[in-house]
Amino acid sequence: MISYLTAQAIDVTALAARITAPERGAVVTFSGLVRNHHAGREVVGLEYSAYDTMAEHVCAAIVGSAESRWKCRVAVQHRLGRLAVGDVAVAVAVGAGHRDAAFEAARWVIDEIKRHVPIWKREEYTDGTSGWVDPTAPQGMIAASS
Amino acid sequence: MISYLTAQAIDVTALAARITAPERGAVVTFSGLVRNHHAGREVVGLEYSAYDTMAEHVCAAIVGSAESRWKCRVAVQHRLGRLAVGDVAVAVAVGAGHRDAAFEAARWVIDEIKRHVPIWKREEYTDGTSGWVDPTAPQGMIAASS
Amino acid sequence: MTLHRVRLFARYAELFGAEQVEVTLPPGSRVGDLISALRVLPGGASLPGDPFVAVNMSQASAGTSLSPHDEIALLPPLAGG
Amino acid sequence: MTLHRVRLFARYAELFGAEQVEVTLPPGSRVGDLISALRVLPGGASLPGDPFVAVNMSQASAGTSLSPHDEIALLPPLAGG
Repeated sequence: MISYLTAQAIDVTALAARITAPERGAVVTFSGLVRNHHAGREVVGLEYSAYDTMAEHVCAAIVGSAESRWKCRVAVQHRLGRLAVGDVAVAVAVGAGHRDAAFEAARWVIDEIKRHVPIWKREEYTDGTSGWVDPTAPQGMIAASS
Repeated sequence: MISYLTAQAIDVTALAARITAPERGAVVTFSGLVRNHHAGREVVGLEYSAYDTMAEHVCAAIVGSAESRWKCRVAVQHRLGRLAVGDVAVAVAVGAGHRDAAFEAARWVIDEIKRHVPIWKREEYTDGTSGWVDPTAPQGMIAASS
Repeated sequence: MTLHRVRLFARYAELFGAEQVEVTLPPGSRVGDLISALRVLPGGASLPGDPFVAVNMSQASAGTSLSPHDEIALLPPLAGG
Repeated sequence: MTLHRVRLFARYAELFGAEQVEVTLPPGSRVGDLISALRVLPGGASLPGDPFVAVNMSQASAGTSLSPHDEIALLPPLAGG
């Protein structure tokens, strides 16, 4: 049973190794890193939390769909807990026979993860405040956190 | 002066590290590996050769175009010499502010490399024969090599 | 009447000051009824018009029926990736 | 007359049995003239109809003019990546 969520630093190389094989000549990886700015504010770090069981379930469904649609192998990891600027927050690796499939599947998987996996992010700013990120809000932000 | 051609094993992680920075939250890598089959034949290895000076020049132009078009950083390496099945033949790494740019630039760069960089590939098969690969030919093959 | 436990996450856990709240509803109630009941709890007035509810780890709509042992969760806007 | 050195790679180096050949052309000759001259060398008959010629590391067409010190190369179909 693979876990898609991890409290440890994500090793993109190890993730890619999982889906690499001699019959798959194209490997695409995507890594999402914690940026030092968001919505015009300077970010010092952030904290991810999740509805763990549902998040695992949704990740498994996304991976399964991509593997059957593009005849490829997919590996995914999403980090939880406190992260610093530059840390890998999420990584996707796809191995396929050809690059069309590898690029399309990787792009689709990260888009689906962002749309459907129940994970939340609280950003911490250089001024000492923090806020919950809401990608659906005009400024990408709901409200200051308690 | 960066060299885009290398006779050494390509380290995709090191390549990605070159283009990673706190303001670039999206990193996409593409690795092209030597597959164990091509055009219905079993491949045991291959040899890449290049018109070195022109290849370096064309790679630099592709990287420069992508960096300015997508406001990103791009790193590229292409292996030369003898390779075994599973070896990384070419790798592209793109770091950008967002994933749209990172995916598009990575895809464009590998397509341009395949179209314009003067590199040639002789495949060796399990039956002891070898042949020059011609992607423009119907079976992807010109003729047996001498 | 049926007691439903509702799991809360992230900003909603802060709004309600708890990781779980309990709501009692008549049998045959739907997700829309549950949301109405949540709105009158302390903190519930700040919920958006159409909050994301998951029932048994799948996205539900206002018309989704609730059964006594369903796993119900109220999810703030997702921000993974 | 001008002596032009033409670099050969991969399968073309095998065809001509050399990594470089020399061709003498009248001043003002173009890439098309060079290709015609290459076709009559030993091995040159197997060249495709419109081979890829690079002049000073840029793709040239049949009409590209040749100067005495140009770096000229005859390139088989590319197969990098």
